Amino acid sequence: MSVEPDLSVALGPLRLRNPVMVASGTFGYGPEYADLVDLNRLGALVVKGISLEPWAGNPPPRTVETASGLINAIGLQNPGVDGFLRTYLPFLRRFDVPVIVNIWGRTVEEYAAVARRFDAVEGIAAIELNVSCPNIKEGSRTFGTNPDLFRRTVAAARAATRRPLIPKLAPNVGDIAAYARMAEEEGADAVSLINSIPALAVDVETRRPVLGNVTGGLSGPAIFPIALKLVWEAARAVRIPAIGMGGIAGPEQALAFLVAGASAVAVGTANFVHPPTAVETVEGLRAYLRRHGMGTIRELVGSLAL
Amino acid sequence: MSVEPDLSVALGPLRLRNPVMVASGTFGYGPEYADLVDLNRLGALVVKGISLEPWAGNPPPRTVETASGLINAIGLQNPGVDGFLRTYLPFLRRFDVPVIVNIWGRTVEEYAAVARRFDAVEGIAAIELNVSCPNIKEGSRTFGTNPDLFRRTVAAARAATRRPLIPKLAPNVGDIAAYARMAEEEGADAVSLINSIPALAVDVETRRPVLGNVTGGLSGPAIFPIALKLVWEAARAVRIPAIGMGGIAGPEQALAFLVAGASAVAVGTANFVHPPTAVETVEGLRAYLRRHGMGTIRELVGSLAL
Amino acid sequence: MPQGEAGARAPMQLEEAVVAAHDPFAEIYRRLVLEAPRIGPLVQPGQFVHLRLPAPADAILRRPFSVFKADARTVHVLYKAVGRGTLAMTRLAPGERLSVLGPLGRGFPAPTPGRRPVLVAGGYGMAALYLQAARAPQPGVGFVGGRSAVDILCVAEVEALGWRLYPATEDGTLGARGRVTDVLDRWLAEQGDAPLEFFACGPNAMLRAVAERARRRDAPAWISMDRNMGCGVGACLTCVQKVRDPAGGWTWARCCREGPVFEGREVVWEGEP
Amino acid sequence: MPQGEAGARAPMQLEEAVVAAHDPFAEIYRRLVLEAPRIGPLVQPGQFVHLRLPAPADAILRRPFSVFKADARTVHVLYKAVGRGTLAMTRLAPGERLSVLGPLGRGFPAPTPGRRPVLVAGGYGMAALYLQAARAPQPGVGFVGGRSAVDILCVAEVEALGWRLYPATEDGTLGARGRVTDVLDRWLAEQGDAPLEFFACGPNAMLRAVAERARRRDAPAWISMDRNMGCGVGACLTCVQKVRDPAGGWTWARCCREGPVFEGREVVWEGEP
Ligand SMILES: Cc1cc2nc3c(=O)[nH]c(=O)nc-3n(C[C@H](O)[C@H](O)[C@H](O)COP(=O)(O)OP(=O)(O)OC[C@H]3O[C@@H](n4cnc5c(N)ncnc54)[C@H](O)[C@@H]3O)c2cc1C
Ligand SMILES: Cc1cc2nc3c(=O)[nH]c(=O)nc-3n(C[C@H](O)[C@H](O)[C@H](O)COP(=O)(O)OP(=O)(O)OC[C@H]3O[C@@H](n4cnc5c(N)ncnc54)[C@H](O)[C@@H]3O)c2cc1C
Ligand SMILES: Cc1cc2nc3c(=O)[nH]c(=O)nc-3n(C[C@H](O)[C@H](O)[C@H](O)COP(=O)(O)O)c2cc1C
Ligand SMILES: Cc1cc2nc3c(=O)[nH]c(=O)nc-3n(C[C@H](O)[C@H](O)[C@H](O)COP(=O)(O)O)c2cc1C
Ligand code: FES
Ligand code: FES
Repeated sequence: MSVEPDLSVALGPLRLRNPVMVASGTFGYGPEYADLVDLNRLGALVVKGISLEPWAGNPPPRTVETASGLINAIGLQNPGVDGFLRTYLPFLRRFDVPVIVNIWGRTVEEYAAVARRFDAVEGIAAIELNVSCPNIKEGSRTFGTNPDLFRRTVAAARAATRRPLIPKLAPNVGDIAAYARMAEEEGADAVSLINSIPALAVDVETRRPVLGNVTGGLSGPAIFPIALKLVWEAARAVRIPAIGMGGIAGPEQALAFLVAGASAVAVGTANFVHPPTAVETVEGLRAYLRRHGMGTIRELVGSLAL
Repeated sequence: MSVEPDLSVALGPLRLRNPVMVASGTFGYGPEYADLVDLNRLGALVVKGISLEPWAGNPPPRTVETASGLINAIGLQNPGVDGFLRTYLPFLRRFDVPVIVNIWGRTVEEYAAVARRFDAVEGIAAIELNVSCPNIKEGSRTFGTNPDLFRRTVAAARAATRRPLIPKLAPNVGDIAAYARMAEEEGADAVSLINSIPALAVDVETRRPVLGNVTGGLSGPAIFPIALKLVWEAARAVRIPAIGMGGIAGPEQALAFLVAGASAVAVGTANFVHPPTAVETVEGLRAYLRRHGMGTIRELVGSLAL
Repeated sequence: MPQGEAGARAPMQLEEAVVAAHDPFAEIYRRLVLEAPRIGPLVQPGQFVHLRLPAPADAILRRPFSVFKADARTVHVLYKAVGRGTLAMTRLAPGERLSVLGPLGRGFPAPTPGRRPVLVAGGYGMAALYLQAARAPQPGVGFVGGRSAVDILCVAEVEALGWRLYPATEDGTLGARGRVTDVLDRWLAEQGDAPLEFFACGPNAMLRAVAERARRRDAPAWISMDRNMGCGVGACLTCVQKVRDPAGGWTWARCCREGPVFEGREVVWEGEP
Repeated sequence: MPQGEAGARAPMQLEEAVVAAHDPFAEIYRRLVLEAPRIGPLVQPGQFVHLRLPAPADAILRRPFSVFKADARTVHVLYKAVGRGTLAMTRLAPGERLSVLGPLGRGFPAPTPGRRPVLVAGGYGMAALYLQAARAPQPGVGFVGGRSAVDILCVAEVEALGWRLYPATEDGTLGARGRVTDVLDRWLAEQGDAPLEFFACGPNAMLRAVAERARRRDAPAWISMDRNMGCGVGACLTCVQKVRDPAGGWTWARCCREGPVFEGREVVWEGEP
């Protein structure tokens, strides 16, 4: 008789019952998919990026499809910390799933301020620092691609909260390992990557950008091989755990991220296409462990044989 | 009666009869596709990367398919300058098509040495500096992502040849405009971009990398939206022309690159799928100009209305 | 900013439906009948389903379609092939399986007692309105516009319900020549201040015109705003539309969740403050 | 390093072929008959065609298949569905169009007069060898191996040409039980030093075994090396195989251009210097 494989993983002080989370901005704030997905079966739920004040985001069109991909320029529309706490947190508290808030600001101080607000809130499992959204102007773009600003942002957020802190790295850098190391040095508990990759779509008939914001971020199956390379590099560079994402469509990509060194993974765009992707991925991981006679998912993490 | 639209473009001192080239490494050295494609109808033919000495490249497997993409880790296998001059150039001279040699080295000096060798050769229209191939170890990787090394490489090649010089930019940098400007400052005649994007594929059953070289470069339709964004940024940053590539599958993507600011484009992976893609793209551009009543393709270049 | 979650509605379902029938419908439309016994019984008029089409690589998202008819076992959609996804859709054969997400969105409210329902449709709009007509307790009148006779859908079906229909085509091939709002205006001029209630689906300009007529008569206008969609369930914030907020400013509403049906006065139209 | 361009061969063609027939062939194989009048007449035994399949997003490249039969108007391939592309391939219906690139590669040379041809096939290998048998001036013998009877192809076809065939299956469901090389060895032992010439297509280990037998007898062995392919025409350098170079070292040969057929002694096998 075989024992049930152990799918639980640790992200620093945070323990997940399984390594499959849903990625920020692709699962709303919880209620959107609750009819279809048993939230309690997710490793964690990362909510859409939240700022200090409500934020209107970008004018439509906000998304456009590409070959095996999706470009989005939502522009971080969100109800602000108070709106989230009032409208969504009570709903989320009804579930037994770690809720990770994804936060952003327009200045280092704003990042710290949002982190501080959430530090005090019951029911928040961790804080993911979105320093890498390609859709924010006003300087924000550089938080994730400027080493100095990146370091200061992580440090300021670290000083503002004792909750597990997870900087989300930008993919469009020459040396991802350096950013992972900076995050570790500044006291992050884990890093997550990748955010969507800066991209552009043009309507050649009108010769205008397709998106209201001109540029956006590419996600979906198209970016998976790029994400896998970056996660592999980042995970090898640090001792803190990495959360891998980008183009997961099922167990196969999730397994690849884990083998390449991620301790957990997040399903993004695939939620839109097939909402049960994350829970089906959990079952796929379980089946894989059984088939390979592995007792725990942690045997898999970073097991890539070179 | 409508006049035939003028498709010719200038890349610095180099004049092309149309803006559609074939990209380095995806069209061999000329003979491979000559049965199927009238080479005289190409804007230019860029040959596979050439080094001073013959080079064996990477162990197989060398390519793997991904969602709408292809990862390659050929490792720049090539017959060296002499091998190229002996085996392929005589064949290419029989055609009336600008031949652009794509060159690489393992040191700044090697880059300069290859450029110098080609400076003396009749029948070479321009030199493309491959500082960005993701498949070369031995430090070469950093030529395209380290500002200082990049600048020195371009400067050394510039000093070694009077032929039109086209540095090919790496996509995996935080600020592509900065690299385009460095190229311009060091006397490049044009820039080309993008090379394939660093990527990884893992076989989850064996937990081994799929490719002999572990990592490779992603090309094909998957990367088009990323390439378009980078070309747009680079072209706006400099006065020298930009050559756009990455995921072109026909006129639509070529038009988008031109509208976003590229003066010419190159078809890569699509050659493998449908060898006439480049010449069909030329016809598609011609039809577009007619349909839009434009006299010259140059009206289109950089015409994106924001 | 996203509004709070709207009130109770039937939970959405994800169902592997089987193509029961797929045939031409009128000239340029096709009718796809899906065996979807979990979704069918829950559908309210004006709601939509989000279909995962056997699409090519450059169309990874689902595609939204109004529910034309629904019953205990089936969901029908009427559609026109306009692009990558809908072209692939035309090749679906009976017996094939298709993932259907639905019913989605907030549809039309039941017609207000004492008000005469007035449907206004353009393009596939009639596909979204048919169920509203079929389930209305009182019959009403309908105005259907299109460029040509082939664009006019479901006239016979709606007339069979006892409704009076006024088609209008730009080329005069069916009904009056001209825009549907011209015909509507002539008809409205004859109604005095009879209490009406509008239900509309079609191009934006038409919806705005209907909303304006309704506002002038102080009548409700329920208009279905179709926007390009991503998730279809409110998660991605692709399909946003500006609507008035209680404080006098505006806020974003998600057409897939707070909509697609809005009351005309809620909508902040292009160019309005 | 790429070798220089090989000698003259028929120019390759890009042809929009029409599916003329598509049916099961033996148990797990299918036969696809393509109306391809430009490519058909040019095919030499052992050459292949590169097909653009109606594949999903994760299989953008063409897929290579040996030509089983070819005549003035058609090209036949025998294939087994093993993955994304070949699965999509099974849904091709007669009348559908398909882009075909071919004929590609260097096939088998004409059998040497005075030598008895010996075919050795594993899996779809027989599909690559049939044409060689059919066009050989002298009949020969063939050895066909597989795991089970269903893996053994074309026995009747090749016997109909007057050839003697020896099947071998690992489970003994057809012919001798065991590996094809065991049967071959027993037969070879009976041949003394009769002049033979080997033509083989199948798994790598089998090809190597055949090449070794041939070398011991100082006979030529023409083996078809199937490698994953990109372009199929020599441009991408995906399909490389180590071969001996005149200077005593090794060089890369492209299986799609210098191959897929190599003489056994040219090949540098895994682990060899
Ligand atoms: C709530 C809702 C209900 C709908 N009901 C129906 C229906 O009952 N019958 C029907 O035929 N169609 C309906 N549509 C429209 C249908 O969803 C689109 O025609 C379909 O998504 C096009 O997909 P495609 O891949 O064929 O086109 P694409 O290749 O994606 O696009 C083709 C062209 O259509 C445009 N387009 C795509 N989606 C939309 C959209 N939602 N609205 C306007 N333009 C669009 C694109 O911008 C492009 O110009 C509805 C849309 C919504 C949002
Ligand atoms: C010169 C040549 C001739 C061939 N002739 C025939 C033939 O006559 N009949 C036939 O059925 N097949 C033939 N093949 C093999 C055929 O090309 C592959 O089966 C096909 O490419 C698989 O495509 P897929 O998308 O279905 O599989 P994929 O999803 O791409 O792969 C499925 C599995 O097959 C493996 N695979 C893919 N291509 C090859 C290959 N070329 N060799 C070995 N393994 C591979 C993959 O690594 C993977 O494990 C030939 C291959 C070559 C190179
Ligand atoms: C519509 C959309 C909205 C997103 N919003 C956010 C966000 O608010 N904060 C954030 O950190 N990432 C955001 N992302 C990025 C995703 O969390 C994820 O990093 C990315 O999409 C890659 O994963 P995928 O390919 O699986 O989608 C968003 C992505 C999409 C598609
Ligand atoms: C198989 C292969 C080999 C390549 N070899 C080279 C090379 O030798 N030198 C170079 O500069 N780029 C090389 N490239 C990159 C292409 O020239 C091009 O920049 C890239 O593939 C993006 O274009 P695409 O998406 O149209 O293929 C190669 C690409 C492929 C797919
Ligand atoms: S389509 Fe995603 S929020 Fe409406
Ligand atoms: S498959 Fe491209 S060189 Fe052989």
